[in-house]
Amino acid sequence: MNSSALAWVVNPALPIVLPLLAAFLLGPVTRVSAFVGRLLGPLTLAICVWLIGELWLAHGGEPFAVAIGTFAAPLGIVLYVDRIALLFAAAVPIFALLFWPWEVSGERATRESALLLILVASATGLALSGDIFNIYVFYELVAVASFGLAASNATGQAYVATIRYLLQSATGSLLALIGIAILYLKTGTLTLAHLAELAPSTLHDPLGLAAFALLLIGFGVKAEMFPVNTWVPEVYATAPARVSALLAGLVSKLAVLVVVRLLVLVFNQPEASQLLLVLGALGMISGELSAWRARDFSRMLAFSSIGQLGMVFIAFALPGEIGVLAGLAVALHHLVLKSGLFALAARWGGSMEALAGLGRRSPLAGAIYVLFALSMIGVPPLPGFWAKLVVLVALAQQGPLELAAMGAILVVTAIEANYLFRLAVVLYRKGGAAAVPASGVPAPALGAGLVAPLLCLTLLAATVAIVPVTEGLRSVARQTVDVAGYVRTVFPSAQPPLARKEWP
Amino acid sequence: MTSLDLLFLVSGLTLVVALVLGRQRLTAPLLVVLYGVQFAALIHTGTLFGDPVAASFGITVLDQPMHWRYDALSWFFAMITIGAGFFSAWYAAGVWQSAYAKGGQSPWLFHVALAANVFAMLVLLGSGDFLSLFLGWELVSWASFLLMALGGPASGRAALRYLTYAFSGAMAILGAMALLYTQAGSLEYAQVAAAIPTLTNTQVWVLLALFGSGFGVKMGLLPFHLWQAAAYAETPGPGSAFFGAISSRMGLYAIMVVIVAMMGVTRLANMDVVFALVSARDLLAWIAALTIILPTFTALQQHDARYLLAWHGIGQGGYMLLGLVTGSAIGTAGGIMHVFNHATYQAALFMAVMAVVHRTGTADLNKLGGLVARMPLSFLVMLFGIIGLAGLPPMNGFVSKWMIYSALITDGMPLLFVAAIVGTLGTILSVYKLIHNMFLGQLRIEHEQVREAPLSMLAPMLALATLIFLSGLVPGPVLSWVAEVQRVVGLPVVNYSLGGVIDPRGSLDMLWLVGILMAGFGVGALVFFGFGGKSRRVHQLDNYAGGHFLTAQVRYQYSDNFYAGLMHLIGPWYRGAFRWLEEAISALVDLLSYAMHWIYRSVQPLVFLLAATVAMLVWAGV
Amino acid sequence: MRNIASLVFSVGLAFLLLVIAAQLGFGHTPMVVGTDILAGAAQDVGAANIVTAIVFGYRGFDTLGEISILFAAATAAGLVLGHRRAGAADDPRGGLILGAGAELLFPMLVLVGIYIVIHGHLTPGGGFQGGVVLAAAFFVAVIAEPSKRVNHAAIQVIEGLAGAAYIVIGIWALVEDGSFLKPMLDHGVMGQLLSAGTMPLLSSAVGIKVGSELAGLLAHISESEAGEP
Amino acid sequence: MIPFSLETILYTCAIGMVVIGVFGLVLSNHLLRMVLALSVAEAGGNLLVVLAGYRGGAIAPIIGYAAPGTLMVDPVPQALVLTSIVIGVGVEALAVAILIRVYRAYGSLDLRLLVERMQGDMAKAAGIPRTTSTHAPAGERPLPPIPVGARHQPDAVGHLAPEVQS
Repeated sequence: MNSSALAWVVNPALPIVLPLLAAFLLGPVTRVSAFVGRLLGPLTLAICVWLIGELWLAHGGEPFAVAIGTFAAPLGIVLYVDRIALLFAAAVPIFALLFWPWEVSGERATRESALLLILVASATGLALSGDIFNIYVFYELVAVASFGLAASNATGQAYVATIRYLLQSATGSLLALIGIAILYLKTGTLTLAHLAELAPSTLHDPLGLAAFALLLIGFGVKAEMFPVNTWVPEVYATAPARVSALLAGLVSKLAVLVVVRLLVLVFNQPEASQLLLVLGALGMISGELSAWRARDFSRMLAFSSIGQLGMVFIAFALPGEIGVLAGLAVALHHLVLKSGLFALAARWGGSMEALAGLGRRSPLAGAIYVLFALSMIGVPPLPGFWAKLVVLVALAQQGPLELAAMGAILVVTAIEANYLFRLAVVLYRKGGAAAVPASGVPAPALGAGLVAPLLCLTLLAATVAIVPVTEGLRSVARQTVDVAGYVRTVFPSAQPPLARKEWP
Repeated sequence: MTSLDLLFLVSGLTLVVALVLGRQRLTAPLLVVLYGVQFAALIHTGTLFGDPVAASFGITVLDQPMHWRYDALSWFFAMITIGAGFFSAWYAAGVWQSAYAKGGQSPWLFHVALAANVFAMLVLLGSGDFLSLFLGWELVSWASFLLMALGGPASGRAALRYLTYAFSGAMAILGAMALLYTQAGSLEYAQVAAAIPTLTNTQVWVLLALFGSGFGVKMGLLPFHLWQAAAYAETPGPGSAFFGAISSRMGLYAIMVVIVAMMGVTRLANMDVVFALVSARDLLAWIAALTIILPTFTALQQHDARYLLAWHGIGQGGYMLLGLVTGSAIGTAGGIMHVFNHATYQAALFMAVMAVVHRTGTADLNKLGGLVARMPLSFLVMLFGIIGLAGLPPMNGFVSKWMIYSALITDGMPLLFVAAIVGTLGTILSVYKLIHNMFLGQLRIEHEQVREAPLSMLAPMLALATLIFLSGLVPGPVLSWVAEVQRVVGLPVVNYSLGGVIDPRGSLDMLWLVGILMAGFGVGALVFFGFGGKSRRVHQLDNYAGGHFLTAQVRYQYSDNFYAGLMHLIGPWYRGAFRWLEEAISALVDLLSYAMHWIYRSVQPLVFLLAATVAMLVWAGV
Repeated sequence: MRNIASLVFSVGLAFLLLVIAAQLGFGHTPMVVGTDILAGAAQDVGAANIVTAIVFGYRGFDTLGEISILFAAATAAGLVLGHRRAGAADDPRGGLILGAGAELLFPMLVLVGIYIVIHGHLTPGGGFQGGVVLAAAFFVAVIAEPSKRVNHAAIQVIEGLAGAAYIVIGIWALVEDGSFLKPMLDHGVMGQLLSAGTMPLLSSAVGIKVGSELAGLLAHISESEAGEP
Repeated sequence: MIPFSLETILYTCAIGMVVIGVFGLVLSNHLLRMVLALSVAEAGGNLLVVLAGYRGGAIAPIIGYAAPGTLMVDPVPQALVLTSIVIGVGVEALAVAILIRVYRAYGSLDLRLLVERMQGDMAKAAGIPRTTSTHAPAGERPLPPIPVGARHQPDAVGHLAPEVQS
């Protein structure tokens, strides 16, 4: 921003509150003018994208912190803006725009749009917030918005799936809250930077690990972490595909980002990483093996999403820059891929057998599926291969547990290849029945036909530009693991932020 | 721009032409020409006798460089690859592709897949480090998958099976690469080669197991061979010939680069199998020997000509590996030379079978017979081919097999020699079954009107047959290439002459041998015709059997249950060899997947949440 | 099987949580942040009630998230429950006592609610607590007379505008002073009703929003058609 | 060992509420009871958070009710718990709203039946033949009928299984 009159625009709070404002005003505005009401949401999201771009440009990717309401860091809430946060924060409105509910109309449209806007706001908040309780609040906000969206198909099975999801999520959140209470009791602060500073002296003990375990269970629900991910196949199979795409692609990644922030900043201990590694490996194995059994497309995607998230956890469990780099690569790859596949699923409901010959009838969709599948299992030179290679090489350099995880990745990838290409062979089989739209699957959205090709192009672009992409990710990773830099950014003065005073 | 860039460019151009113009009828001959240009570009690189050539492009991802270069080894395999592509495209270009299109299939896809295969293999053969090796490996796998999956449902199933095997193998390779990286700190060939001597035996064993199974899958080594026969046989037309000629040799190429060149046969010979008296080299040799015997005798059982040949393709791969692991000059030369020889006769054989399929519509050996009267030239091609396949003089297969036998005996491996001979015995029996059931015996009444294969298909077949004979008669040129390959890989170099090999323990000169053979035939002919031998052509029904005159309904020449007695004798010993392994693995995956799925179907998942919480808190040690 | 497992795990969880609690040094909270806030809240915010100072001042961003959660829950409930069919059966009326009591209680509850909302910065209470009391006023009326309809359109507009007001106050601070949700206006004299700057405004916005949202949410649930005959 | 005191009792009660709630969540098959159990557990969790800010002998953090300098409890957990109570209210209200729809769709809140019916409906929507029958599970009583009102849902009409009226 050049003009100083508009300098206030460069504020990380705006991409969070503007969608909220739009959500609040959506109802009143729609009553005044339905047309403006329909445009309000997408317009806000576009503005958010622009704002996040401005945030990046204003500081050139260097981290900075903004205290809400000028209450300095440990007292108030601080928003922390660095590359990884901006990366995920930018993904939020973009993917929400891609999966905007254009096809819904009437009162439902107002409500679904409002929920989606709230989802955007809270997911952006998850990426930017630097305060553990604030993160918890935004996490709950994500949860409530996703409950509403998950149930929006208005079928009995969607309601049952949603209520089960809700119970699991709420129980997890309760445990996370207890974890936060433990953290607060041990350190007396909620700011991540402050926690990071105090952690070596107060949190590197069994109680700290217990707090981490409880937080992991809580935030693991959205991140599809084993074993709190049993809601995944039910919800993804019963929710509209665009909602599944957002939950599997976007929301899970932001929950992962929270876990990573906690792991890097606060619980930077080998035991915590080990826990993540084991849970990730279990999730990966269970997800991919279950996907092998799945007989319809959306549940196959749901299970494979669990498996991929397991690999994301394994990657992030690796210490240091290489771990974050590997995790980022896998996570972003999965974000693009799973969103694209669910965009295909919007048209490909029904059992896999019913899809016979579809690839011959719509060659573009078939080709996109094959490309996604190739990248998912990691065939060079597609980006999925590089992501997987980084993970494998990093794993091989660690101990026996990591070697076992490496072996597990290799084995389940072979299984993954089998089930993905079993479907590919069915898709290109000759003389399938005419396309029968399965009952219970709503008509695809107007824009849905564009989403998958668009994401496919993204994938190809990343393939071509693999060198700058990996270098960029590496710089992001380097910045992410810089704990001292994080603390310094939030507390610019060299002194510890709060001298412990005596009780008044 | 280096000459290697040019080769890649031409190969890529072939692929693009196939993609863009492939729907035009006249593109097929153009493609044949382009394969010829590729061949010229390959010659132009001059890497066989000259210095290696590097590609001018390369890419560095995450500090890992990827680059490509050609040396004599690459040249040798690339030459066979382009040749196989050339002959297959030639075979497909005329009548075959019209018939293929009439069957509702797309020749365009076929040509694209073929060009993609050639391109991918050329890329693989140019790999200059493990990353580019893996890239090429995957490209080859997926290009093969594309070509395999073109046929009907049967080929789809076979291709999927291939894919599962190939991808599992690729994962083993990837794992080995990751492990190697931790030790060598790099994926460059030079650094890895320098690091391997410092590794412990256990580490080398792990690498050997992972790389060996990964590459072995592609080569169809036991016990990873089950996919290959169906996948190659179900591939449409000349695709089978192409695959049979070269595809699985990519595994051999990788074995030569990684196991033979980097680990070294000597190192393998010094690594003992725990609690056994054999070394890693012996283990490989016996795997190779079993790969010769079991698939060959499985081929004997086949009733489909395509499957019979495809099973032989697996078995012949065993000879190549067996030759390589002898480590001696003659043995390794035999193994490498067999790659070339096998490519020529296997392609010719598949083409002959496909010509019969083209004319009669079936490859079922029980439904054919007597076609020699209708398709004499195809018969001749097949005759040349089976003589080569069986390893009999004067065809080229004899030369390479002789060298392998000779090395086995002189290097003191008599049991392996016996195994190889048993395999050859099975080969002879089964190729006799092949040619007898297709071309000899009684012509079936429905094939009375069959004509000779069209010229467009016959021409490449005859060209290949000529090649088979010539390279058998004068093996010197091929041996000169083989010697260069040996030099590059770091093996002892064979001493060759124009007509064969020179070795103090027993030389071979095919010129003499063929001369004597021909002289023998001449004497025989002289005796037969000189002493008034006469022959008369009669109709096949102008005959009698068992005291009865024949009618068209009576079969006097049986194809069904050929070798039934032998099968009865040996069948139970190897039927379904290693199929149990595949079934056990898939049953295990099924079981595990059922167990995992149960978690996601449970009524009350919160139990898991609670249990996980308790477990994690206990683990935290509060 | 599941019962036994549940029991075992629950007992285990109880034991583990007790062990954790025993190790935490109860009653000796570190109060790193709390001490500073206790010491500085009067100057920073100017509110006598320090909890409210935190809720609307120091952690005002949390509060924004919180009202959004209620909004999201109300919206989602509206989405799930949809519209009432015309002529669907109502729940039975409340009895005489409930009816009379409701009429008596309604104005009192509204009054108490408003009091709690606007005195949030001085006494225990605030926007949430008062908002809940306000919602309760409407809900008592609905229980007593289920055929009464809450005007959902009006509620939607009110809650939307109240929520927007909270954000607009925050953005106003951002535009004026460069920091979102910075306390604006003069702090005034601590202890007076019109003190603590924008805090009473925020509190009122939250009170109205919470009241209308909870009323709407409960109305949605109670209006959902009565069960099967 | 934990000394027996007011604090101990409070802590034990809070933890007891959490555990009882979680136990109820896990043990129960009835969705409404699960939601109630959840609210018990959340109340326990909130109590834990409030207790985190406790100091012996301190007063509520409101200035002007005691002499300056009087010990006050930590105000931050109180503010946090306010937030988390509201979150709990929102989630539970939404849960009840969904429960109403669940009951209208399937006529039951028994989790075992619901899960079976849900999986059956999912399979049917996907066009996959059921492996097990829901209609008459061997040795069990048949499923309860769908309530009358559920058959005419305007927005659920296309999705409800027509033949589950048994």
